[in-house]
Amino acid sequence: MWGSGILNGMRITMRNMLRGPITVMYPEQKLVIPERARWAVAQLYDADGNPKCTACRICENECPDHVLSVVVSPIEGGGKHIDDYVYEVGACMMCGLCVEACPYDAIEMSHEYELATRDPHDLVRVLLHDVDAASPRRVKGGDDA
Amino acid sequence: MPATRPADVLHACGIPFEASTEVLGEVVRLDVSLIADALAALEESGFDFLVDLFATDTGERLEVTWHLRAFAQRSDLYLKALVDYDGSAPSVWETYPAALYPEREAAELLGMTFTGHPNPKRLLTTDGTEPLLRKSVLIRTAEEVRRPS
Amino acid sequence: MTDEEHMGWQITSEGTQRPGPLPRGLRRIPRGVDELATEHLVLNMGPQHPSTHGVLHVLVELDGEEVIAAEASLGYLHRGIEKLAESRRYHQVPTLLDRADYLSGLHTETAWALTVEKLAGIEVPRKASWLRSLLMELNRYASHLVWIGTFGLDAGAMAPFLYIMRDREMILDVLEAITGSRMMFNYVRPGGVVADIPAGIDAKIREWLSHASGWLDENDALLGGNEIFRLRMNGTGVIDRTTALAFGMTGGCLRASGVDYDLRRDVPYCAYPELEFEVPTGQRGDNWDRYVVRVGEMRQCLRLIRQLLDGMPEGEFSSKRSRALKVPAGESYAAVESPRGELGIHLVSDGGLTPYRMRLRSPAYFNLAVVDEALAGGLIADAIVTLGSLDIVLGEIDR
Amino acid sequence: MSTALGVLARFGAMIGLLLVNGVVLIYMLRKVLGRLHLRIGPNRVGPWGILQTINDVIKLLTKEDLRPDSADAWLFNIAPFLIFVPSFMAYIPLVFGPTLAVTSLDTGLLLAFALTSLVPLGVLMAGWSSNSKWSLLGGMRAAGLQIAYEVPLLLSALGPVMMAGSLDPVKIVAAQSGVWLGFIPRWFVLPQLIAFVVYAISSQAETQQTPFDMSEAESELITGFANEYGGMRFSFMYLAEFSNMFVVSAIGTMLFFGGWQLPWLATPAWLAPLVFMAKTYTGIFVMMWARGSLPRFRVDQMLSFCWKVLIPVSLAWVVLWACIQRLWPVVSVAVSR
Repeated sequence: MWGSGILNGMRITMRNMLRGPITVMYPEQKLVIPERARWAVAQLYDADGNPKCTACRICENECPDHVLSVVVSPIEGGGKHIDDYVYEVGACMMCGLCVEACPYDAIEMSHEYELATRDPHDLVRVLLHDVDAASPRRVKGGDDA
Repeated sequence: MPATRPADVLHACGIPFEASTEVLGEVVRLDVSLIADALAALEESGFDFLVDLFATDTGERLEVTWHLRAFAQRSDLYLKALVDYDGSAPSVWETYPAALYPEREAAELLGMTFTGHPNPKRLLTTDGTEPLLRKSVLIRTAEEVRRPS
Repeated sequence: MTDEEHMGWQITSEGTQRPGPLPRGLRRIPRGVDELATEHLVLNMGPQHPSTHGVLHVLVELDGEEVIAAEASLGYLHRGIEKLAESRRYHQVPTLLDRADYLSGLHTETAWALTVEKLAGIEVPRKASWLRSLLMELNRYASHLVWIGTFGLDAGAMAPFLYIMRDREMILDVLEAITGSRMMFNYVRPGGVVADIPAGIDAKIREWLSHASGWLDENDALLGGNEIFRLRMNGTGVIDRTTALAFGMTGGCLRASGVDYDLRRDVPYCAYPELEFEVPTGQRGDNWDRYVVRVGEMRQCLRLIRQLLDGMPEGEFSSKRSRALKVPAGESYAAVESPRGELGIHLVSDGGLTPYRMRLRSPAYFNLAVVDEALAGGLIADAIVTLGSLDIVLGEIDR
Repeated sequence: MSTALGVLARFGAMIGLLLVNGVVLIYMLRKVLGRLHLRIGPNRVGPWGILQTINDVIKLLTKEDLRPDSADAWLFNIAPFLIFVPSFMAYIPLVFGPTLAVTSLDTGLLLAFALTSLVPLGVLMAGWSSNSKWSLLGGMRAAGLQIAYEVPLLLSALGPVMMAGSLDPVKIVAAQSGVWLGFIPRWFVLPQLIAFVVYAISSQAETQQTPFDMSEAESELITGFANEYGGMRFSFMYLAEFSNMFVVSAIGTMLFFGGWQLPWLATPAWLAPLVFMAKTYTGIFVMMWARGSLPRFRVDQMLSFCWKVLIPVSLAWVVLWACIQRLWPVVSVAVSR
């Protein structure tokens, strides 16, 4: 009482002032992103540079916000062709359910977190365009080997 | 505080009901016209806490649930009554002031009324919004949501 | 409208009389605020106001500085989570629930998992229960930190709000390393949790724990030790036991009013039956009691986190389950003690892939209903502090 | 002719000082609050962010001059100047050095207090004419509080005035030169400690700093009376707030801390203004430090604190000190005999 609490409070703020700021100067300094952090979805490629996506469309079905759409056309003689793998990053909530569901580990939650943009077109990304889908067996085999 | 079972309390008041024990717990189903009396009797018998009040669209009618708790006995009780679409149930705010908000919410989101509510304004949505939690109100499907570039 | 009428009294030829006994916990009939009353000033506090903690709109009827009546007008953050949940599969629902109570997403997720497990009869491995408890306690501490900071801001003290960020960043870093996200975790699923805790995180939590207690003392000294703060808190915003029970208040607000009820102890779930902790309670139910109860809870939190780290069992973190979980038709209800009170989820299933009806019993929603009873009679400054002491999160109230 | 030019030059210097002070103090406040709160404060515009306030001033001055449709136009327009002008005029009696003052007045101190007590009028006017409920509440609070805290502020200044035997700041400062008992600087803060505490508290209230910032009350009334103001008019109010801080701190320095004089040493004329500024800025720093640390009072608690604690204490102190000063020669003579 009698102002001792007030003086004690002022002592605490002064002590913290002398401790120095804890600010991270963001664009110059950056924090380390933990391994599991979930940010924008990215495609993964195999050693030859071909996408691992098999166009099974499980991710599309799994996404709660329907931000993924995979436009697939069949190739004559077997296999699938991915016309477009569209990812609407602006509407994505980075829940990671698509990556969890992907049976071929063809997509990942990348650590790309600087997603702000001035161009609204950047909010819709075409992750794959006009490529042949991987065959499920090859992706599985590659993983085993 | 008389520590009587809810079934006995309702019997004593001469209220017809149908009791069952489900995964949910003890459930009592009764006619909506008897709700006010039943709740008043139960409140006196020790169910002094209204945990929640909400309504569900069963497809044919609305089912209103009153979730009560007796703090002294640590026991929960669910009362359920069926109400027609755009029908009404008595407001129980005088017994349980906690019902003031959820009644307003149930009224606007499922399209029913609670008679006797002192402030029956809309709570969450604006005037003219359709009763959103009715099964007849559909939300956009995946195809409608997707905006391919 | 005369004062007598306003308070629920009527003047008749036989003299002044009450129309009948008012329901317990109420001082007058809650008619709301008369927007056209001209002799009083009706203040629209919010939805853009620094002290309504989000987009709450409180209509306050003032006589000078004194609050005559108050009414909360909700819905500015209504996203229809309950409706949306009806179109999502069981494992997709937690993404929505994270956004309901954005300060303690793990509690809502766990409530959901417990409800589904209860109805589907899924056994949860012991390790998953402990992990859930650990994360919930970390999250509770983070949520209480935000509360203590914003409560300080409401009372005019800026310093605690920025000091808590130091703690909170460390907790959020830990949570991000475990769950992958800082606030929208999507980590607890029916059947267990998504992943085991990564290596090295134990040491990180312990490092934070070594500071946490001292930092909490600092914030407590800045607020609770301050004479001005005590003057502001003592005897303002009184919510007595009857009112608290009548309005369905739970959590710290109910305990501050003298009701010794904590779901963690009284309806145990997860790892809590195996843990030792105390439940702080108050007596008068004023702002000071609510402050003391929450700070006491934070100290118990630290104690629980230590126990959870020490006793973390080995084993599976999730039971085997198929992604397309089907829950038998029926209803179930499970609740957890969230930082704000009893957070329950009522699930109605018709046996399909998606829930038939999901009802979120959000504690802040019920705690806020008392706004008229708690605010009326005080000054504007008290109203701000009382609103802050209720610890409301609008995401959870409006859903 | 030369006197007129001199006066003009002094007024020019005063305006310059005021503007520079405002800019420096705003920067200082943001830096001090930042550091107190483990932050850095402004750091992007210019080295260490020193150009941040200039940036803000330019932004405020180039903004559109908006007035609410339903506001009382005349009062609304004039209120910021009614707040600004007195706080600016209060620089007149400040003594920056042995010969450095705008003008020497026998009743300089009285003038300063009289001018600062005009501020609540402008605040009330701003609050009323904005035709906003928040502004009105803020204006009413400001009027009630600032008028109340004028009283202890004045009473606490009476002690040093009695010791110096003059209301002229130059004489008050001069009376504080030298030492007592060979080593204690003759600053009035030592014998007048109680008066100084009252002065410090009521000056904090007078300048509307946290714990007494009810009229602005960020978390209650948003910014209270200044709610509807923007652009240049707002910047005038903002500047007045900082100018007030400087004035009360400078008067406190003159009354209690020996003004421009260094302790123990003779102060060269060129050093005097720097010493004075250093002391004043230290006072302002303490005000900002309290602002960054403390919660806010409630309006009724603050009023009752003023009327029931500060005023009786300062009144009693004035009476007590008058008795001491009157009886001291008698007692010392009696003791020495």
